[in-house]
Amino acid sequence: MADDRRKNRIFRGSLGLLLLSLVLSGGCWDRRELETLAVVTGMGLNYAAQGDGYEVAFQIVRAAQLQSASGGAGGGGELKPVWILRSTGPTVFEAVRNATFQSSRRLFLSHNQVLIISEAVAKGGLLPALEFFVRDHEPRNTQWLLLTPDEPVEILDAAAGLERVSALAIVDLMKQYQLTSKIKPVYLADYIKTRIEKTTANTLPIIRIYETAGKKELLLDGTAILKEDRLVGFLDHKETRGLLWVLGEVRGGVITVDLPGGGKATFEIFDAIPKVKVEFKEGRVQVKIEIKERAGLGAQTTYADLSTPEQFKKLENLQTKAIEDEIRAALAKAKAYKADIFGFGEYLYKHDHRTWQRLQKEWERYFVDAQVEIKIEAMVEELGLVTRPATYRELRK
Amino acid sequence: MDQGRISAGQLTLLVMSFTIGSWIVLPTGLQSGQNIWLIILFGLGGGMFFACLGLLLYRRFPGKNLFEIHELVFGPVIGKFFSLLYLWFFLQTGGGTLGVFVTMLKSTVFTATPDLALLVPWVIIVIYGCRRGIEVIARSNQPLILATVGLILISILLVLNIFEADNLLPFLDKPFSRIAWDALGVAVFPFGQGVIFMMILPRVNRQQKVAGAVFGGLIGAGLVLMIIQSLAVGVLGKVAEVLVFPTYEFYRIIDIAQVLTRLELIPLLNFLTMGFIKIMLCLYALAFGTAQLFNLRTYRPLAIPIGVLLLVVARRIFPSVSEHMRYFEEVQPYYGLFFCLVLPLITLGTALLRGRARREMAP
Amino acid sequence: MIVLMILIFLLLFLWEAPGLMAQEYWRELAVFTILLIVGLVLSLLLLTGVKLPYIESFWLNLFEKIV
Amino acid sequence: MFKFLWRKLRLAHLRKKNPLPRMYRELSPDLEVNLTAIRRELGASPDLIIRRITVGSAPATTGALLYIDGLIDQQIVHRDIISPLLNGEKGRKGQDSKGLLEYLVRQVLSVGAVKKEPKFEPVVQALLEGKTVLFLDGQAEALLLATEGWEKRAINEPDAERIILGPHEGFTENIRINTALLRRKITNPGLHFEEMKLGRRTRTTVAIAYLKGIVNEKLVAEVRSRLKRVNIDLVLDANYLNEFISDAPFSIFPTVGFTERPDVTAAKLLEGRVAIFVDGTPVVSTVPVLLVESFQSPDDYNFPYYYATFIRWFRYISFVLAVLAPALFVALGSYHQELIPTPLLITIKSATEGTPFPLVVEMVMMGAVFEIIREAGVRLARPVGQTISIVGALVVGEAAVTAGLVGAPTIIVIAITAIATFVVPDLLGPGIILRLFFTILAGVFGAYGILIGLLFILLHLTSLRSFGVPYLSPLVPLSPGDLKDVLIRAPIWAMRTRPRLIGWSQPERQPFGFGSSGTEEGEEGEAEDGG
Repeated sequence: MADDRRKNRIFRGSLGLLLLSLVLSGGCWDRRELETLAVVTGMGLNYAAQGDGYEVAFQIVRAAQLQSASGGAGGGGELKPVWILRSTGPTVFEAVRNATFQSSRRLFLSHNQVLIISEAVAKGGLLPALEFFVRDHEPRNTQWLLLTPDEPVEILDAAAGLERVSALAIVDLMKQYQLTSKIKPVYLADYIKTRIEKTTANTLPIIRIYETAGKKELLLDGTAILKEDRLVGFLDHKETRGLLWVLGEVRGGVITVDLPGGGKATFEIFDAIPKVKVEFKEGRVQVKIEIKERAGLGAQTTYADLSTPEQFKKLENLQTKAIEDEIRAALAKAKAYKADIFGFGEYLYKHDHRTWQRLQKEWERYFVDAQVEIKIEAMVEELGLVTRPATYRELRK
Repeated sequence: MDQGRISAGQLTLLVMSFTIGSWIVLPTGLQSGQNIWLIILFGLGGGMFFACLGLLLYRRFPGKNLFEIHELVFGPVIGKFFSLLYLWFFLQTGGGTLGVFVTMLKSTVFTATPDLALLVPWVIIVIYGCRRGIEVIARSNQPLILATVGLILISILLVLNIFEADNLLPFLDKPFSRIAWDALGVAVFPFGQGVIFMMILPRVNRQQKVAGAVFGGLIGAGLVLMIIQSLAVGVLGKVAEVLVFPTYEFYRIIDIAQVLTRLELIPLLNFLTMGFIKIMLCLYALAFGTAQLFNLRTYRPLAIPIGVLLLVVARRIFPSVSEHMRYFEEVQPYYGLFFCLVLPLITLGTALLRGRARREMAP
Repeated sequence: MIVLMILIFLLLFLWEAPGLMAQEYWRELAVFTILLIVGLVLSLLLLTGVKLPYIESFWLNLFEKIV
Repeated sequence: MFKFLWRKLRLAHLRKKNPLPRMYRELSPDLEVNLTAIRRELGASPDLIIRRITVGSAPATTGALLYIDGLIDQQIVHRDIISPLLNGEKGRKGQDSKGLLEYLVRQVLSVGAVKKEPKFEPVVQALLEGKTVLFLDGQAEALLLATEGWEKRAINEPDAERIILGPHEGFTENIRINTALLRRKITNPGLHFEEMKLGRRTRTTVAIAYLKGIVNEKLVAEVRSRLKRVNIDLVLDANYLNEFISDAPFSIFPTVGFTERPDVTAAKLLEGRVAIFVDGTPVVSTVPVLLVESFQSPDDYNFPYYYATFIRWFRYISFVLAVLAPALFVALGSYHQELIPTPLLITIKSATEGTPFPLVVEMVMMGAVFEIIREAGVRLARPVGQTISIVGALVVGEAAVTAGLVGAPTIIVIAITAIATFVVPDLLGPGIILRLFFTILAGVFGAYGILIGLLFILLHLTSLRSFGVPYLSPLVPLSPGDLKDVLIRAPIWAMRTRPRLIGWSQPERQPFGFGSSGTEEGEEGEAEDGG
C-alpha cells in the first residue's frame, strides 16, 4: 500500500513536471535585460515645431561612459556620458514610442528624474502633456517638474557643473533647496495633487541656462505660477520664500536685514512653523497667518556688538519685518495674478466645506479680496562661534 | 472528507486574510474619498450584523456547515438548490478575486505577459494548497497575515513624513445617503463575503470560541483596511479618487533618504498573499461543497477541475476595471445582500418556523 | 493549440484518475470527470474565441433592464 | 501501472528462490562437524583462526577456539582464554564433559561476557561480530566469549559540526563507544537503549535511545515500529535508515535530524526526542526534527545569550540570502529594474554592458561552476582541494568577467551566496536545490515567480510533519512559549520548559531563574539545549 502510494507520487511528480515545463516553456514575456535598456534620466516636453503635437526630448545615460570616468583617456573616442534624443508625435505617449525609430534600445522611463517643461506647453495647459506620465505604469510620480524659458533639450544637454548628467544634477539642486528655501521643488505627484483641488493654483520652479566662460550652465531662477493648469506669472526668489513661509516648507536658508546704524546682518533660519487659519466673516475671507521662526546670527558687516539681549530684541524685530515683507510680496503677486497659490481655498474646504461650497464659484474674487493678518514671532537663538566681532572693547565699569 | 482541525485563533486569522483579500488594493467606495475610514467603519458594522445572522444559524445547527444546514432545513432537493446558489456565489467570489489579481499584475508590473501565464501557476499552487486541507491552509495563512499586518504597520512609519492628516478632512462633505450606499457596498464586499466561513466553522476544534473568533477576525480586518486606506488618502489626497490602485500608488511616492524608496512590492505582496488565501478558501469551499452536494467521500480530486473552472471564470468575469468598478457600484450591494442577508434570513426563518420537530430530527 | 489544450486536460485526468480507481471511488471519479469535461468545453470555447458573456457585465445588464 | 505490478511479482519470486541463510540450525555435539560447518559457511577465509586445544587431562577433552583475526583483542584471547584453559586445567581430573562448560565459565575463563549458544546461526554471527567461540567435543553448545577489539578511530571533533567553545568530542564508528559517550553525558537511569539488528545481510546493530520519563512513549513505539518495518539489504550509514523512516520521503527537507555530537544528542534526548544509533557510523539520527533545529548550533548555548541570539539571526539571514539572493538579483536585473535605485542601476548596467547571456543563464551557469568547484574541493585531497578553490574562484571568475562573458555583479552575488550557503550546513542540500528552483522561477516570472515559489514552499513546509510534529513548529502553528529558542536564544535559566509539542509529557525543565539547584529536575536542566 505504502509502496503503491509512493509509486503513485512518482507518477504524479513526473506529470507535474511535464505540466510545469509546459507553463515555463512559454515564459519570459516581460523580461528585459539590463543591456537592452536605454535608461532615461531626464525628459523635456515642448510643442512640436511643425504641426500639432509634442516634441519630447530624452536624456539617456551611457552607463559605461559614466563609470569609466577616469579622465585623461581623452581623445576623440570618448563619448559623452549622455545621449540626447528628440522625437515628436501627436501625444506624448506616441512621441515616446516614436523615439524607437532612433534608439536601438528600449527607452526605460522608470528612472526618469526630471521633466523639463517649456513655457509654451505650460501656457497651453500642462495636464494633457503630463497625463501620460501619471497613467503609464513605467514613469514614477516622484519626478521633479521644472519649467524653462529655454528649449528643454538645451537644459538636458547642458554641462552640469560637477556632475556629468544634468538631470542628476538637477535632482541634487532640488534636494538642497532648504539651504536657501528660495525654490519650491515640485514632484509630479505634488502637481497632480494640487491640480485636482478646485481652487489652488500650481507653482513650478524655473530653470534656465546662462553662459559663463563659453559654457552653458544651469541656474534655478524663481517660480512660475500656473492657474488652472496654465502659466500666468512668475515669482522671484524673495516671493518664492514668501510662499514657502506660509506653506511651512521653509526648512533653512538665510535672511539678510539692514541694521539701523548701517551695515547688514544675515541670519540662518533653523526652522519655521506656520499656523494658517482661514475664515469667512463679514462677507470677507479672513486669513490669519502665524509663524514661529527660529534663527541664528550667521554674519554681520558692522563692528557693533550684537550679542546683548537688547540687540537681540531689535534683531528679532528686524527679522519679523523682513519675513512679513516676503510674505506680503508673495501675497501681492498672487493677488495680482488672482491665483491662490497658498491653498487658502483648500483650507477653507477642509475645515468648513459648507462655506466653501458657497464661495468656490467665485473664489477668485474672494481671494483677491481676502484680508490677511500676519503675525510673526522670530527668535534669534544662536551666535555662532564668536560673541562679537574681534574688536577691542573698553572694560565695563 | 477533511479531518483537519483548526484552532479558533487560526480561524480569526483566516477571517482577517479573507476579508482583506483583494479589497486592499482595489477598494470600492473610494469615491467618498477622505471619508473612507468612516465607510469602512460602517461597513464593518454591517459585516458584523451579517456575521451575527450566520452565527445564529450556526448555533441552531452546531457542527453543521452551510450545505448540511440547507438540507436539514429544506430537505434534500430545495436544500441542494440553495447550496447550488451558494456554489455559484463562491465561484464568482473566487473568480472575481483571481480576475482582479490578474488585472492588477497586468496593469502594474507584467504588462506584456498573457493572462494565462500569470493565472496558471497561481491556480496550480492554489489547487496544491486546497488539496492539503483546511489545516494546511490555516497554518500557511499564519505567517502570511503576520507579514501583511507587519508590513502595514511598518508603512505607517514609512509615510510619516508625507502623510497629511489634513487630507482626511473635511468630515462628511457628501450627503449621508451617498455614504450609506458606499458603506453598504463595503459591508457586502468584503465583509459580507465571509459567509463562506459557514463552510469552515465545523472544522474549528473549540466550538464555543467560534463567534469570538469570527468577530475578532472581522474587526482586525476592518482595522487593517482602515489604516491602509487612510494612509493612502492621507498621502495622495484627492488624487486617490482618480487612481485605480491607490494603495499601490502611494507606496510609489515613499522616498526616505533615497534608501527606502520604490517600495511598490509591499502592496503587491500584501495583495497577492491575501488574495492567495482568499482564492484558496473559495476553492476549498467550492470543492468541499460540491463533494457534499454529490455525497462524495473526498473532495480532493475535485480541486483540479474546479480550479480550472475558477480560471475560466477569472478570464470572463469583467472586461475592464471600469466595468468592474461600475458593477461594484451598482449591482454588487444588492447581489451580495441576497447571499449574506436574504438567503440566511430565509433559512433561519424556515428553521424557526419548522421549529422543534426539525431540530430534534437533526442529529 | 486545441490539441495542446486537450492534451493538458488528458494529463489532468491521468493525474487524478488512477488513484481514484485504485481506491474504487467511482462516484468521485464520475463527478471529477464531468467537471473536468465542463472545464475543457469552456476552455475550448474561450480558446476558439466564442464570446462567452462576462459575468459581471451580464449582471449589470440584467440589473439595468430590471430597474 | 502494469510494468510496476510485474516488477513487484518478480521481486516476490526472487525472495522465494533465495531464502535467508539457514537460521536456527542446531549445533552438533561432534566438534569436527561443527568446524566443517563453520568452514563451509565462511569459506576459506584466511582471517578465520581455528586454534585447537585440549582441556583437562584425565579425560582430556578436545576443543577448538575460533575467532576472526583483526576483530578480536589478541591480549584478551591470550591472557584470559588460552592461557587459563591450557595452564589452569592440567591438574583437574574427573570432570565429566557435561559439566565442563559450566565449570569453565565459572572458574576458568576470565573474560567478561560469556554466553552459551546451542544454535548454529548465532554462533556464526557472533564470530563475525568479533567474539571468540569455544567448541568442545561432545558438547552441542558453544561458548561465545566477548573479546571484541579492533582498531578504531580515536574520539575527535566531527568535521561537519565544528564549534569554538564547548566539548570537542564526536561520535565514532563504534556503537558501543557512542552509547558510552552518551551515558557519560546523561548519568541517569532513565537513559534506555533498545537494540536491534537491521539489514538482512549486514546485520547492523541499531540502537534506539531515549530518556524514560521525559520521552513520549508513543513516539518510542512509533520509532520502533517504523524501524521494524525497514526491510533492507545493508545499512552502512544512518541515512540508509532515515530514508526509510522519514515522514516525507519525497521532500527535499530533512524530516529526520542528524548529528555527530554527543552533547547535541544528549540535549535532544532531554527535550523528549528519540535518538537512533547505527553501528559503523558516527552519525546519530534524532527524531522528531524541526526546521528551526537546523539553525541551532551547539555554540549558541556555549556563548552568552545576547551574542548567540545575534549570531543566530545572522544564520537565518544567511540562509535566506543563500536561497534567494541569485533569484532576487535575476528578478531585479531582468524584470524590475524600476525597483533599483538609479545610481545603483547605472553602476550595475555599466558592469553588465555587453554580456551576451540573459541574467538567468549567467546566474545558473556560474552557480553550476561554483558547485563543480565545491564538489572537486571536497573530494580531492585537502592541499589539492584548496588549490582548486583558489584557481576556480579567482581565475575562472576573474577571467569570465574580463572576457565579458558574465557581469561582475553576477560573480559577486554568486560568491556571497556560496559563502552564505555554508553557514547552515544542515540545509546545504535543500539550500542548493531551492536556490536553483527560485533562480529559474525568477528568470521566468520575476518577483512573481519568486512569490509563487515561496508560497509553494510555505504550503509544502506547513504540510510536513516529522513523527507527528508539525515541521515548522513552533513558528507555524505558533506556540509563543517555544520562541525562546527560535527568535532569540533566551538565557539558559529562562528556558524552563521543553518544546511544547515534543516534550509535553514532562514540560518543566527547572524552576525559573537562578534558584537553588538541588532537585533532580534542576540538574537535568544543566545540560545545554540542542533543540
